[in-house]
Amino acid sequence: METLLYVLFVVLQSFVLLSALLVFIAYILYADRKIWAAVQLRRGPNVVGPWGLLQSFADLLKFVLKEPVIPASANKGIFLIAPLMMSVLALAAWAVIPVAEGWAIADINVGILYIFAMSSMGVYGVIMGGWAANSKYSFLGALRSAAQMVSYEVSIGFVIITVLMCVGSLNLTKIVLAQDGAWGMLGWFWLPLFPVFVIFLISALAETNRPPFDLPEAESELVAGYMVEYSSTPYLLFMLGEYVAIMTMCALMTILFFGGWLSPIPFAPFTWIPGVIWFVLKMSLIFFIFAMTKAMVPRYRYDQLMRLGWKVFLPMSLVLLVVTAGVLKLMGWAPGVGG
Amino acid sequence: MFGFGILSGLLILPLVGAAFILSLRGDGEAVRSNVRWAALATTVITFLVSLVAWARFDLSTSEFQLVESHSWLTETIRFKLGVDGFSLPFVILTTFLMPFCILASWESIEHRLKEYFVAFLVLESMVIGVFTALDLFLFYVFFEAGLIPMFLIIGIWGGKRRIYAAFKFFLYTLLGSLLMLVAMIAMYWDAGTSDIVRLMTHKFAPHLQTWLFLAFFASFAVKMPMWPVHTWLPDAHVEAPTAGSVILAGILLKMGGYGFLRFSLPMFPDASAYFAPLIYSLSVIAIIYTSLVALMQEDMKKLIAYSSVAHMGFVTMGLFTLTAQGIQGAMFVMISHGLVSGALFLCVGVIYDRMHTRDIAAYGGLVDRMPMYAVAFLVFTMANVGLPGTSSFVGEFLSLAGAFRANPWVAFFATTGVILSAAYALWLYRRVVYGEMSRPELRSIADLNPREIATLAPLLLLVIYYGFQPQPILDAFAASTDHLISTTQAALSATKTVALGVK
Amino acid sequence: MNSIVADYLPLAIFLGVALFIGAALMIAPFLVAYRRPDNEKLSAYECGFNAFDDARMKFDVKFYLVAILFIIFDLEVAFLFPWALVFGDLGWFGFWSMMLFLGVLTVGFVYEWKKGALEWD
Amino acid sequence: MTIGLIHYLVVAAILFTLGVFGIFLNRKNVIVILMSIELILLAVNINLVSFSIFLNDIVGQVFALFILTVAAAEAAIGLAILVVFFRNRGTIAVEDINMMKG
Amino acid sequence: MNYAIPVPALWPALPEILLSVGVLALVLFGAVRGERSAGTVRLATLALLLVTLVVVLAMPNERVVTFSGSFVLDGFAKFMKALTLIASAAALFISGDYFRREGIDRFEYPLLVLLATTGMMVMISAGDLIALYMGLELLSLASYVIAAFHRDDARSTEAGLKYFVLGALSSGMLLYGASLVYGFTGTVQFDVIATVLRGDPGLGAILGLVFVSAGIAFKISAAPFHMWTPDVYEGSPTPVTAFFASAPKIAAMALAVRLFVGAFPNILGEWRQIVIFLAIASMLLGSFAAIGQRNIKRLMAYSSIGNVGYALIGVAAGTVDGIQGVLIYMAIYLVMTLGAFACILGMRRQGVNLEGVDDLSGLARTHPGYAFCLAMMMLSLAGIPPLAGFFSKLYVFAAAVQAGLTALAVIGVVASVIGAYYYLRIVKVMYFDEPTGDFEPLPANIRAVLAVSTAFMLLFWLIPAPLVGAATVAARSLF
Repeated sequence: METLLYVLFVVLQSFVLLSALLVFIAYILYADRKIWAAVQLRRGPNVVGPWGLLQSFADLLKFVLKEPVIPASANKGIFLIAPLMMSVLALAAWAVIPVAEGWAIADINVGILYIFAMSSMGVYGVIMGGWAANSKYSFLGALRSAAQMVSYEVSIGFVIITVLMCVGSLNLTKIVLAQDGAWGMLGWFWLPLFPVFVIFLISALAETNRPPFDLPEAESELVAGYMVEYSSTPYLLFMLGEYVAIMTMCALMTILFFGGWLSPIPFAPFTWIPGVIWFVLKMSLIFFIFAMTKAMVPRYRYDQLMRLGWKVFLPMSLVLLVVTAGVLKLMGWAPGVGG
Repeated sequence: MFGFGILSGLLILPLVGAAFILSLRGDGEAVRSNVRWAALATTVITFLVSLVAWARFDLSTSEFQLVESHSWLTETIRFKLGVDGFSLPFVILTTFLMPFCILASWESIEHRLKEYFVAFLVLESMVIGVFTALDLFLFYVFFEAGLIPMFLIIGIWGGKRRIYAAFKFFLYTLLGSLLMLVAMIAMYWDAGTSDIVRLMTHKFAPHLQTWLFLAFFASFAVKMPMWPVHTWLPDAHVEAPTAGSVILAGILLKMGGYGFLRFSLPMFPDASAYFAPLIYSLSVIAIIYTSLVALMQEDMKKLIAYSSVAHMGFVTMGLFTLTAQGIQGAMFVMISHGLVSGALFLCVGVIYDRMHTRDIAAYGGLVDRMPMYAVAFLVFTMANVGLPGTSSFVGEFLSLAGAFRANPWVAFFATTGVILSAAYALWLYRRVVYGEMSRPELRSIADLNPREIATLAPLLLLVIYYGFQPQPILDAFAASTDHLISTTQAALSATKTVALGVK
Repeated sequence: MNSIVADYLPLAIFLGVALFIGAALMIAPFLVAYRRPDNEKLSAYECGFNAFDDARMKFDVKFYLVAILFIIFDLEVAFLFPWALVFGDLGWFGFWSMMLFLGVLTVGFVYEWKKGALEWD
Repeated sequence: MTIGLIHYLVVAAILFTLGVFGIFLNRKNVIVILMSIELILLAVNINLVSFSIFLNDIVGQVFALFILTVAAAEAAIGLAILVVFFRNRGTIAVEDINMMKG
Repeated sequence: MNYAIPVPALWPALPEILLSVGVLALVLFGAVRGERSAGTVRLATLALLLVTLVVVLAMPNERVVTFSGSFVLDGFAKFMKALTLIASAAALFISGDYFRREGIDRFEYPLLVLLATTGMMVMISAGDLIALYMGLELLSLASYVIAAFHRDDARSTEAGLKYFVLGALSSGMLLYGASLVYGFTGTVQFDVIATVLRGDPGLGAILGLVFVSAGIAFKISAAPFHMWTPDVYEGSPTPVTAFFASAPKIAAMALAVRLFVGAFPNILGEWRQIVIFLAIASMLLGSFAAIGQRNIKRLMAYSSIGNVGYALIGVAAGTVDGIQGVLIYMAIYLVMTLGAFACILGMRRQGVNLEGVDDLSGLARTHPGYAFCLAMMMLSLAGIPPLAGFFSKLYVFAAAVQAGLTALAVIGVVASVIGAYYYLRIVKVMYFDEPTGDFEPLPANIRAVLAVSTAFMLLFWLIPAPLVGAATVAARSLF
């Protein structure tokens, strides 16, 4: 009985978190389009609801009502599982993200490993979708996307390791708490590990197929990449998966480099503001960078993209890892578990 | 400096000659001549050295002499050489026959001369090794190593079915001797030594003896060869070149008999006594059956080969009588057979070189054109029959006498074999030397040339000499024979006593 | 309920809820949307042409190379995770062991670079 | 019912058997063989980790980590060889791996 | 909890360290210099192998354990490592011409051999299951690649693929067995396993032993786990086959000895049955299956299967003498195999490498010396005295008889007679048949290897003491 209640409670929690996340994403989408429009001196969505605020919900409705087309030559089962997998895995990562102290569905002690795993698995959805559609555009798009995602994942891995060395735990809450200190935002890892942070930021763009690294779905080359054969909610699920992944990356950056829910200025009036607000603010800020990049930076060529990943970021992150380790060791700054 | 004695010298000398021949370059007539002379010189020198060894040998004792021992595989498995009364005659026989083999091959071998003589010299070294080795494993090494040159001799310079014959020869012998190897290993672990001298005094448990005896028997019976594992021999003989046949019949077959004398009898006396009836039966079958088979042969070499098998039957029979006469007779048969069968093959070789056929039917009336040859062939045929006045008579008589003491029936059947041998040998002689000179090619056939005379004459003289004067040979192994008989009988009675005591 | 299950049960539940939402979205149009498939609609998109050739064709081996490289480096990360976790408590031996490991990987990386495994043109 | 060591071992044994049978009974595609091999290694890892927990001894997990790495390297090399093979023969069907016989 | 580990003694692993550092340096060198560096890298690799050999020989004979028990240096390891290094160096030494003429002379080959050698060294010195596995895989992975080294040749790639699939399967079996052994003894360390298994071993550990044995049988290509061997030997480029037939065999045999004698001495009765079965199956299969072979590389594959069977007789004995026999066997086998493969590499006519037994016909006429060397190798493989091959068999048979396994020795004897048939067939083809064509003159390196190995075959019986003595010391160090 007690267990059942507990389960119900967790289900409720999950629903709340997921709904909040989805609503947040709806407005992130809106913001994305608005920012883009603003940079190009357009108005962006402005019809549905006041200032177009309900645009995303209208889109959702439209997706649901559209005809779901499954190409005749497609491998139907995999064709449908792929988007589902993509979105569910992206959402699953959020189970361990602490939006405020103790505000995580499951505060497991290998949290960052779990996120790393879940975000890596996104590539399966891409490959499956691209392959199952049995279309050249989607197949090539899937290959490109997969290659791109795994290339940058390596650097992301190194970056995470670098941060971990400074923390000594895989638990996301502990990572955040490790940045807590008298210096406030100056004590967060973005400052001492600034180069690492930059690598992570750019890699995150590539990892989530965001512009300027949106090669796999570049309309001028591949129409829409691996999603070309998708329509209706299967397409929506892919898009959703992408945006959730972007949010995950933002959240991860917030946790790893920006002190999670911690207040940037560690004294009275600011510490009264609930952690979740800080968290959302920080995420939004990072997303703003993403959106501005999309609006302003021209798209990379594919070979440049791979070169950047393998020949610049990988060696750089490796060197930074070694340097960080050396400095920590020499200075004796490395945290001990129980020394 | 390293304590190498005369026996090592005997081993090494042919190898040195072989190395020298190998170092000769080119293929011209001069080189070929050099190769021949070098081979002949080597074998003659080896023979002379072996005579030195004989001179140094003390006939009055059964001890091993000229012993040398060097560390080899382990401290217990040593490189030990030595000779006693049983082995020395074989060493001399080997070194003595070798020059004749070389002479017999003088012109009949036309291609790959160098390899041929190298193979022969290596073979000589290995055979000497077999007869002088005083360590089980060393013995085995030499025993087997001889297979390689013999395999090549049959296979390269043999007749039409040479490949079949070479393989048969090799694999038969190998199977038998590998079983012996396992037995040797068992002996080594049982006695803690592989020194033949010490093994002779080691008492193996009767149960173990049985198995060891059978394993050794497997090897020596094939080598002898005894019926029914003799079938490789006619093939090998027929296909081998003349000199190969001489070596095979004259020396290699004796390894089996020597093996029985050296290992089976002294080391497994109980098993020897136990298996003696079996050996008798096989020997008698061999003598009678193969004689009958010999009668049917159309091929001269095959006939002589079967007659060898029959003669070896006398040897095994004589050995396992475990009497002084029997063993002496067997030894004598072996040595005499070495001379006689070698000579017979040489005789066949003489006409084969001229006519290139061994078919009995292809000849006839040779006495008109080849009187000297007819005389020589006659003497050797008589010797093969075992006529008094030839060396074979002494041996066969002694072994029959021994057999008579052990088991009169055996002696009776073996005697029938003597009569049969007279039949086939004389019939062969009649068909080849007398009768119509049916074929025109025979009219121009030439008599023995000087080289052939030089080859056959010494053999002829020895065969007759030892027929009248067997004592020098008998003396050589008299002491060893007495020693063997006494120790064997002692061991046998000891076993009996134990058996009675237990009961 | 032991602690591992206690830690991970919420995770499973969360996954279930996410799956539910995803599946609901997925199924919705099949229930409510207009559907009238025809041949043109169901054929693979190829800029207006009829599709020729199978879409599951040979592709550049480069993609495959990237996958292999990824495996290697990602596994390196798998070793780095536990190392980074106890980094503070490791002595210099532990430190240098990992540096050696990274060094070996770097050699491999240089080899790949020089062999042109990282070129895309 | 509590889940004990034996359950893990049984699961691992089943996986292992599946893997072995996958290799020997599969007559179609080499990739399936590669997957079967991974299945075997997975079974081993399950064994090692459950033993490690059961024995309260960390070595099993260390071993498992090593196996993971090597398995990946193995898969990479296997696929590389497969690619080269495909380039030469144009097929990866199991029954076409038959140039040498006897 | 403090994870600070004291630095283990590194010097016992100096040979391995040397090799690893060498590999890394040469990889960099080769990568920077490009394809032109193949010759230089081969020379450097050879030099490195020889230097390592010297280092190995300079190591003490006493048992030294380091890396928390994972690494064992003793007389046995020393002996086997020396053999392995010699084998790798020789296999590499004779490879150059072949690769150059086939146009696949890339610098990766020597490096992969070097890597495989490092793996073998680790295997030989393994003190626990993890080190064993790591060494084995390092060897295997490098081997898979070099089997398929001729990447434009369908046979070579097929060989690589087969080797990979069955090799991976065998690793899997070995690991599964290892996991069971770990689970039921609670340790991966050999000496501790031996102590734990002193009493009643229990079904789990026995099951583990069975799987481990199957895995090892695969690696040493003992029947009935030999299926990959003929195809891999035939398909791989010939120098690679030479390598496969020599060095990894030795290392795998060392591994078998380490495991059986090092970790399971107290359940000898259990594993002896397995080993006897493997030995008999291998000897008979090696003898019978080789008879019909027309491809000499394939024939050598069956020959190697048979030879493994003989070596396993020594393992089955499980005594000092048995292990000594195995060591001597492997050493002599190594020389014979390398000699034979040097001959096979020399079979080249009009720019094409030949592999048919019939291509050798009449070799004794055209190349007497060459034919003589090959004949000596074949007769030695057949176990005819006074060639070295006889003594290798003598020692294992002796050990078997001593351990009461006379029947096994007799079966071995029978098998070796059957085996002699097909070895003799090669001699026959060379000496008795008429020549069908001429080979190109032998390159100097092949001549050198041939001369050395033939001299070894011929002279071993006169001076056996160095090898036998070393093997005795090595075998004693295990007990």
